[in-house]
Amino acid sequence: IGAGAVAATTARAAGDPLITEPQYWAQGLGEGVDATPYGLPIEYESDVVRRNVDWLTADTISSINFTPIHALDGTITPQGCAFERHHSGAIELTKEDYRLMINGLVDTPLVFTYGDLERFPRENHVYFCECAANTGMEWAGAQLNGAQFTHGMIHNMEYTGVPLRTLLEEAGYQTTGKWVYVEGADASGNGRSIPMDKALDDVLVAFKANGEALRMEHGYPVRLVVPGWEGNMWVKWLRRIEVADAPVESREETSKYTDTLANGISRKWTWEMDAKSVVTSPSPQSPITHGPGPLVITGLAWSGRGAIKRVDVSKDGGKTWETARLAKPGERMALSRFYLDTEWDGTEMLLQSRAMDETGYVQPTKAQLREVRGLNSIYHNNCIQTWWVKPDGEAENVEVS
Amino acid sequence: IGAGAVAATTARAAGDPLITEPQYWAQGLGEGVDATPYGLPIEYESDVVRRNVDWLTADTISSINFTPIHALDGTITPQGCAFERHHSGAIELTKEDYRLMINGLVDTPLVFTYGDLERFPRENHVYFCECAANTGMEWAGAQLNGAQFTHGMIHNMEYTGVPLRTLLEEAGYQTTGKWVYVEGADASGNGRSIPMDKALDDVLVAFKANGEALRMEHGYPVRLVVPGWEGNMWVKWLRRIEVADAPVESREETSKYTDTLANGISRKWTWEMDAKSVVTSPSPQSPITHGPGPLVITGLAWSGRGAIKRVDVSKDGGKTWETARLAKPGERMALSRFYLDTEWDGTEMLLQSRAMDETGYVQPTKAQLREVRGLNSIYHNNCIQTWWVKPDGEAENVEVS
Amino acid sequence: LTFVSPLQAGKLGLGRPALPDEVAAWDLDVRPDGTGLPDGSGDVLTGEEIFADNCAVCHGDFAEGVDNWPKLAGGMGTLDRDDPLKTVGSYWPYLSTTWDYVNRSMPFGNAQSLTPDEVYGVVAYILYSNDLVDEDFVLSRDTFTEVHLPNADGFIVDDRKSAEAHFVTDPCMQNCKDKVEITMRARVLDVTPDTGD
Amino acid sequence: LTFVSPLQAGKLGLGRPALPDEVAAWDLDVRPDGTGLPDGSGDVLTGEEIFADNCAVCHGDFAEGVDNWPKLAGGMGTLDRDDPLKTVGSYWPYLSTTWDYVNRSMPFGNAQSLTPDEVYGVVAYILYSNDLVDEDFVLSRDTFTEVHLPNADGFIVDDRKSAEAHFVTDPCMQNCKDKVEITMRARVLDVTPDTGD
Ligand code: HEC
Ligand code: HEC
Ligand SMILES: [Ca+2]
Ligand SMILES: [Ca+2]
Ligand SMILES: [Ca+2]
Ligand SMILES: [Ca+2]
Ligand SMILES: [Ca+2]
Ligand SMILES: [Ca+2]
Ligand SMILES: [Co+2]
Ligand SMILES: [Co+2]
Repeated sequence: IGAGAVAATTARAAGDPLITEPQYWAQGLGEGVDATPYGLPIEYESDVVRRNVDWLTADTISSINFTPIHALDGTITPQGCAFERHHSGAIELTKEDYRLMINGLVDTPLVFTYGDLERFPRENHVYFCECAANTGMEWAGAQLNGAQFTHGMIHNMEYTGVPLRTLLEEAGYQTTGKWVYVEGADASGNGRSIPMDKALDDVLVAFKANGEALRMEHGYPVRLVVPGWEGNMWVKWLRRIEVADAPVESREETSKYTDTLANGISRKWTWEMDAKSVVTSPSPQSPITHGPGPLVITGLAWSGRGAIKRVDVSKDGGKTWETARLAKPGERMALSRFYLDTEWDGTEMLLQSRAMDETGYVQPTKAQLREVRGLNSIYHNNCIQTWWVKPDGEAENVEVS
Repeated sequence: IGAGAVAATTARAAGDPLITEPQYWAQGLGEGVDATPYGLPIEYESDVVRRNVDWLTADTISSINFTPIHALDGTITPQGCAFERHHSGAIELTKEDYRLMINGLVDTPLVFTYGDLERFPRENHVYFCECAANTGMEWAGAQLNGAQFTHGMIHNMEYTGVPLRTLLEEAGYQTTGKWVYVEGADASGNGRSIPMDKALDDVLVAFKANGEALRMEHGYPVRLVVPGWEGNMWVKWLRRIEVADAPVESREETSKYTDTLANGISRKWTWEMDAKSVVTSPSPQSPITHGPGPLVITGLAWSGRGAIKRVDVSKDGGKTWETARLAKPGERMALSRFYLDTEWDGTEMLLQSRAMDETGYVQPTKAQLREVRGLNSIYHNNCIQTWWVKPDGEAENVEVS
Repeated sequence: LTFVSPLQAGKLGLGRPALPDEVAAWDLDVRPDGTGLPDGSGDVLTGEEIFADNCAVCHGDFAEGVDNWPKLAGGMGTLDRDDPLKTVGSYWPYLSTTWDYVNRSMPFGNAQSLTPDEVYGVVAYILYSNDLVDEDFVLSRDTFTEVHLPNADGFIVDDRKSAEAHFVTDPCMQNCKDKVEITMRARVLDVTPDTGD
Repeated sequence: LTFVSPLQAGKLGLGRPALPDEVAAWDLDVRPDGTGLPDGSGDVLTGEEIFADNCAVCHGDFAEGVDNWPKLAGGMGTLDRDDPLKTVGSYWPYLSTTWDYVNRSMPFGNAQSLTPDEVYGVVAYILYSNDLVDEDFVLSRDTFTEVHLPNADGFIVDDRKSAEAHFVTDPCMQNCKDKVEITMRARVLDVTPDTGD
């Protein structure tokens, strides 16, 4: 806490010196317009960064980091702090060296350069991208202490790209083609099989995010956008699309991204991300720093099956619920921001949020999820999260009965 | 042009080596997830930056730079390359040192800390911010050669903030208060008078843009957002709001930001930004790099009076027009992206775009504007812009009869 | 001192009352009728000296401007010509604006370093440089209202809604002109900075 | 060679036809029925050597894993227990996946450096490490279809729509439970990295 904050609360009759005394920033000169051709956040925001958890993976090359959602507001995620997941590291691939092949059950197998892609009609859409393993640590119980770590494998951007359908039509996809297999140019060869219905529906071959080129770590120059479906399918550095009559059953859709139930049987092809929400503030990394009185409780909600319709918030661990305010009507496969403008009495809270999407699906409790899926699913944990907010405003990740 | 691009067009029967030979990025390892806690664009995009024009101002501290709109797509402007305008440089002001005062015709003059602001109910809105001097050089004729320079004093972000109305109500504004005077904490003391109707309507006291904290150069920690109105009113480092019965007639609303007509009389209080559009690609900095055939013409349109309803594009300097496709229905006081998916015959074009907003206002030609306003208005130049695209794909800023 | 919470119906009770000294420190703006002017005074010759020491390096000894830095004097009668020169004398409607701006924002790089007397003097000198007062003029709250700037009546309130009502129209789509010719080229002018591509 | 433009009705004629060698270079995926497997073969003992040289540093001499790096063998019978161990032997439904993944993505840091024969051998060795083949087993396109992995029938297609149909509901708003108790705390576990605030 700076001297100013102390002065503000103990201001003498003479007034707060930050007001009564001229400050250097109100007299001298700041930075010129040539100082930062491409700017970064101010130094005081240096804690609002992606973070990884060392012990989660064997190394940082095949690993993840987390979006600092506890410190963000609104719905757009800046590319600079949007989570990363690589299986072989983030690669540097120039537009000049970029090639995209379409082969398989098509009339003419084609090769596109990057420049070719920019000549097809483009679309713009805001979509969330959530890793299927987001909140995965919570299967075993409350573990990591912060919304960034429990729910930060998500971001939400405005994409510009060409519908996959357009490219498939250009190559002349054949009616025997029931699947497309999509694959990246990095050494992980990350490949996933997508049913043709989805491929022809809303999948984008994207080259811009939030107005500018994709960042290296998000697949520059071209990535796939698969609205509402698990992030692993959003293949980065996209290099090949094969139209096929059956799925490949690649490593990323058998060994990984399959969900083992309590009886040892595993679900496969669990593509859609279930409706989910989390309170981002207050939360362990965003404690209440003021006393009792007005408090804004806020968080994010999303669903891979369509638009968010409603979010409820509980302060007592799920005994009673209040419906929060959505900043805007929910949009399909995009993050919704919710607010509960409330009065805090200074006593402890067990904060929860519960999302409902346009299909009527209601985000389940941990107990409800475990009842169906057991503890070993790893992926698709969309449970209701609980933050225990204490009288001093600090919050902790807990599990409740 | 990389070796790859050449190989692609001259590919031998053996195939493009970028495909037939394994590349290092497809074998080795890329960057890990701890490499960039806060990321920047990839090095190959290093030309997509803000730029200033040295000779425009006496120094870079009281000056402007321009958003690289020629290289962006979609509608969101990343903070890192969103134009800057300062009158005394971009200042570093911590949240701890931040104070906001409301005084004047209010029941209780108040002082807020940054933390106080976060306790009021928040809203989220996407709005464009355009400097009134954007395109100002064009009054005298085609000058700067690039959309970045002619139209780049604009950005479009998702803001999170508290309605100014809420703060005015908190202080108990009095009915004798017909204006609010808003002022920044930097040494320029940039202050503007805003009529109470607007202040109570949609003005925001914002602290986040595109999800994260405002950047230093955009007013960290708090700026005013005045939807649809000239950027100079969007006071940065906002420190004071005075409710008054009359405008201050400050330097920024008398000496500057007034528009001198041909007869020497000047318009004042020209707050709203007129409907406007520009083709961002092709354009001088974004030439056509492919030959004849499919071509995407794209650009931005906006209006300070509401939503964009329609954008027309002409290829022949305004003889004939085609209606472009809007990527989404226009939203009030936000940028719209338009596309014309067309076929280029390889001959020269005189490209223009023409916006229409929900009030029925149609973006005028340069001649139409000059007829009313003369050549000396400096501000509010919303003329139709012409790019002369030549057979080699290069484009130039020109003026046509 | 204890702060009284301003909580009332419909209010959240956030923030704290601003203290009189705090309001005084920040509420510095001066209005056309002189509201906001502090006590004090300054004459042209004292002002000239202060100007020479603090302002002339950018604005010139006679407020005529140096290089690209703003000119504060001259330009009378240029507003309806090509490239009007807009200065305190030729363009500004209210003297309050000069006083307020100099007081709060100048000198550039060391704003708010002048005393009220010094500001009165400097503003008197700017008036003098514009031939608007004699060299024995003393500016104070009292003499302030005697000064009327030449272009005070040179402003109208935004009339775009009426003067540009014809921009609300059903635009032409076909055969809108007979021929189109290029009348001006940016490349010929060649003032664009090189962007390295 | 001249490229024929694929322009047809409704097509833009962009891109160029992919050449056979190009498709061959990138179309490497192998399907459960063996489609995509190249010529070649490899036996367990040769595979063991290649594995020792290229894989064991991370995956262990017996494919049992080193530290946090993936274990490729073992775990049979653990899928319905706490912390199942999922390996090629215990979990993977199709042998094609192993062949394909090793061929395209391993060794980590030097992918696509093995010849088809070497991949056949390494995969044979992984099968052997999982007690799924004898030490004289030779893997080739022919023997490929003889191998059935134990958990081949361990998968069902996503049944959330039916199995979790009860999540579509009208949720409780008041008196939803009698009491609430904290049953687990992250701070007690204390595995969160310090974030410096
Ligand atoms: C330098 C370490 C390293 C070396 C050497 C290495 N691997 Fe791996 N292996 C990994 C990592 C890391 C992964 C997980 C990659 C991921 O998921 O992103 C992996 C994954 C695998 C998997 C999939 C495991 C699963 O459960 O999904 C197989 C099979 C495999 N490796 C086989 C091999 C073979 C065969 C070799 C040698 C030819 C080899 N590896 C060499 C690090 C290594
Ligand atoms: C180091 C250079 C510098 C010095 C010294 C300086 N100024 Fe300025 N002055 C500027 C600049 C730059 C501006 C324009 C600021 C802007 O618009 O952002 C300006 C603007 C002004 C203006 C408004 C001009 C207009 O047309 O709007 C006045 C009046 C003025 N200065 C008076 C003064 C006085 C009086 C002093 C000394 C007490 C002074 N200046 C010292 C650089 C300087
Ligand atoms: Ca610093
Ligand atoms: Ca590099
Ligand atoms: Ca005042
Ligand atoms: Ca030049
Ligand atoms: Ca294939
Ligand atoms: Ca710890
Ligand atoms: Co899944
Ligand atoms: Co204006």
